Amino acid sequence: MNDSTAKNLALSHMWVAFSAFILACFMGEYQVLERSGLFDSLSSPSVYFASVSTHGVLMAFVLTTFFIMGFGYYTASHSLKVPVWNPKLAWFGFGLALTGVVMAAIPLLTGLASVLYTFYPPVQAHVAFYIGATLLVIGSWVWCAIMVVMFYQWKQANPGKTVPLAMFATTANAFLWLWTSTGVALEVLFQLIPWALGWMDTLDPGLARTLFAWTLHPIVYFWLIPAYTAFYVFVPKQAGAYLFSEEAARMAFIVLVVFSLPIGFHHLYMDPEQAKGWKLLHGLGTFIVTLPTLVTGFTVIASLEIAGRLRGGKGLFGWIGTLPWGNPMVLSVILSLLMLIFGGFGGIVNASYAMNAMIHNTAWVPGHFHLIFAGTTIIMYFAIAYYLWPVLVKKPLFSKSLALVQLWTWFIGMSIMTTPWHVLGLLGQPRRISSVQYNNLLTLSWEPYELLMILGGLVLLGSACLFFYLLIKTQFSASTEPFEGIVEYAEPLHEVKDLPEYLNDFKLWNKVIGVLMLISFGIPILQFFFMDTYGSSGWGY
Amino acid sequence: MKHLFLLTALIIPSFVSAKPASNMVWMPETLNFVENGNVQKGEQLAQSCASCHGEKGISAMGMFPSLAGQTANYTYKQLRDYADGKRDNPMMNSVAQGLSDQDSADLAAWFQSLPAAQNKASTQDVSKAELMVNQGNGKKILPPCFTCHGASGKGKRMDTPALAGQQSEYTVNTLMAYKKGTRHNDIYSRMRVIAKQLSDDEIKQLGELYQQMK
Amino acid sequence: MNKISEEERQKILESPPVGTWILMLSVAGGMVAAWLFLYYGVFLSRGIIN
Amino acid sequence: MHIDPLERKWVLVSLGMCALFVSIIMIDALFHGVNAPSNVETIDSRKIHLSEEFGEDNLGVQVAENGEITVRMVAGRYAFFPKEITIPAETKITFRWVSMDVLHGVHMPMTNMSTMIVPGYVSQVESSFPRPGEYPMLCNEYCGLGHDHMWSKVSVIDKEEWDASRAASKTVTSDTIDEEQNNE
Repeated sequence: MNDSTAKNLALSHMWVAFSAFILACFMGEYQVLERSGLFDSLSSPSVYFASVSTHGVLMAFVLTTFFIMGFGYYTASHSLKVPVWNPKLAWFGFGLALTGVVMAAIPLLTGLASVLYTFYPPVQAHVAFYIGATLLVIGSWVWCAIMVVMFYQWKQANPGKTVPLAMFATTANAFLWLWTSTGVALEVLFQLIPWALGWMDTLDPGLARTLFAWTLHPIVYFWLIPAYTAFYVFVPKQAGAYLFSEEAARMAFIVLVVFSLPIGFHHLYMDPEQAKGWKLLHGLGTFIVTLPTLVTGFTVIASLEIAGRLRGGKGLFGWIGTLPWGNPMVLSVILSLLMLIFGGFGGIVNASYAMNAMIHNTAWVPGHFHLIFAGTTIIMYFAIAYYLWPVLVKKPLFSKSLALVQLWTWFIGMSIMTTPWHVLGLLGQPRRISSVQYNNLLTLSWEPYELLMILGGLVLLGSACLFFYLLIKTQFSASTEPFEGIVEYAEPLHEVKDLPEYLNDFKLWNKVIGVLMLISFGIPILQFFFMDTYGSSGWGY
Repeated sequence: MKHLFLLTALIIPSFVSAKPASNMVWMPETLNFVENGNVQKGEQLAQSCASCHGEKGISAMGMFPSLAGQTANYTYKQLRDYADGKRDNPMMNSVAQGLSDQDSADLAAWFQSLPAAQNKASTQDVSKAELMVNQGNGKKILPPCFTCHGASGKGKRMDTPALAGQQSEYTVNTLMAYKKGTRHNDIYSRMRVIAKQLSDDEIKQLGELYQQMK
Repeated sequence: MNKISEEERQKILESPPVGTWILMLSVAGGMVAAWLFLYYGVFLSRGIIN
Repeated sequence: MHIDPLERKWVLVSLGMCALFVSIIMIDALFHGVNAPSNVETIDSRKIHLSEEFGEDNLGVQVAENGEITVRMVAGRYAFFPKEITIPAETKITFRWVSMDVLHGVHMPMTNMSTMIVPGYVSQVESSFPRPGEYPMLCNEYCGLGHDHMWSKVSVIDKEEWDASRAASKTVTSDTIDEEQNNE
């Protein structure tokens, strides 16, 4: 099969993703330096908030969306052994999303959209920013459509057969993203754009926040699912064994998709526009969505345990030492899981309703999501890139040992940076400030932690540069020997037999999601149309 | 004991006027109304302002403000506040009472359309003012001036005034009036709280700095 | 990699993942302990919230 | 379908862990009044300076006849008004917050006093402060370029000191009123 289209799509998308990433890494390091207050010459809230807005948009929207699309095209084509459906449409989606990025980048970089990636009105950005973000999302919907079509075409051509796990997960993510992005799309299309264009005088910030909260939680699972996909379909094979349970994997994906959606109000615990009953309901759902992650931890580690034992590991924990730590994919998963334990715990604390007051909008929160997103998730993006690059560019990985150094330094840097960040949060330092101005003794206790964060940021920046360098070197090195990399999927330990249809399809689950969303968001959204609410005009910043 | 005084001061119900600092409410209709002020009509009306505020809105006397380049919302609010007696100035009170809402909007639009004064830099030391404009003062809880008045002093959306090119004497007088509380049409004492923290020297330098700003 | 017989291999594939089980139990135990500490030791000791 | 018995047990352990957390949270929420601040109450943020409750002279700390303390604060770029308040430790205090412009958030470090302040809504939160001291009350949601500078001072004083000064201020207040009456 000629899969050059899928490879080109994957490579183009991933280059956009990682270019955004490296740019945003430099901004990140500038931000820790600026925020520490050590360098007077750097002090500028205007530059800082433009930078932090750009950093957030590049990392959370551009890196993720493009990586997921690129990975998805390749996975779909390779695991189903069919070419990408309608490549022209796929390239159109790519173009649309890229246009959106450029369109949003201009106001961001010129300080006309310093409203952060959460764009909370009524501070108002340049309308090009909102339109650009919308184009990016619409471009990603094209990807979703192609994934869903390929999934169902394959099922039609292979009746009764089990959809490969990699494609099952990718399609799960496509559905998840369609549901997820609806909230922010409603906000942008019916509130932000008409308001920024002046077609509408005011908007209700309470409604805007509610709609954004719809998106704000499941979006992190959209980012996370490629990492989990690698956990299940690549890691066991790379470690030298089998996937411990494919059924558990499928259930985990389904519960992730279904329960990450109706729970967004844990972002609104401290908000006045939603009542406590709804917050408690969403809080309960938030605890349910920890389950698939806990199960994933077990399944993946059990797969590793078998691999370690096959390699001669004895006793209760002897298998850990005998794992192939020199394999980038295996090293990544170990480091990823380590960060997941702490990041996941932080998430449980955030989810704990009233306890959220202890850390809400403090430095704890960016500490948490850097650990779980930039740590757990992104380290798997690295692993996937190291795994796929040789296949995509038909050249061997430039240096495996440097790749290992890169992964280790990323983990170390992330640990050095996020640990003080969490502590700062418990000490009450707010997030999203460009400098510490509070004339209070308490702030003295913050200083040493800020210094540590600079160090962590430096290590991370070095690691990111090394990653980028390795990709370039792999692709553009003058290798003459023909090279064919291969992608191998892990076999399940126990053959999958008599898989129930609900673990091989999403029709039922989409209905379940529809009902859950109606229950958890129906009245909370409708209330804004029944209450006497007062709109806000747009404000500068 | 310090606490005691502070506390006493804070929890005694205040006997000063319980009236709002300004009656201005920025409803969208008001914002649109001011935005659509008629520049030509404003120009005609402004002829009677010229003797104090200058032909092109640039005043020749330090006691009168230049109005050229002032944001329309701000001019409009001041005119309504004068009319309501929220801002005191015998002359302006009677002028403003003679202006309708429409007149005020037209005037505001006219002055906004004029280019602000471009003044030459003097040799005076403005280092303290620069610090205030760009950095503020965390110790005194003073945000940098630019965060509300703009990086080049052009004012911002809603009703923060443009300051660039303003007569230094006028800026100084205004800040002193806020400091003393004789000017009080800033809701929730926003500007009074800030002005109270400024030293006379800082105020003087700020006047100079904004006069030169372009 | 150590050479292992086919018999040993089958045994490993069929044996329950006790290492994982113990590891995950300790993670869960640690999480419960840390959560209880934060909830009662830090959060509630900082005053009421309603 | 094949699920390993240990994995089944692990699912039960996970469920148990979540159930423990959820029960503690629910019981505290429903029976002990430990809740996220959630009164859904709207207000026209553009007109608050004309409102009675948030009129300029009505802000700050107010003590009702029965001793209940309410603090009314307005958040506006870049300060919380009034800029300094004094409150007693170990006492339930009701805070009512409104924004006069954009989105803000407020918390006092190392306390549970935390809420978002969304224009168009009144945020009400009850809290108490076990430890006396000087606290910054700071904006924790990006609200504009002066956001770093948006904070006010809170003195949390010993309860005894508060009660003493309350008693003193009562006499001062009645004195002042007497004087004023004499002047008339």
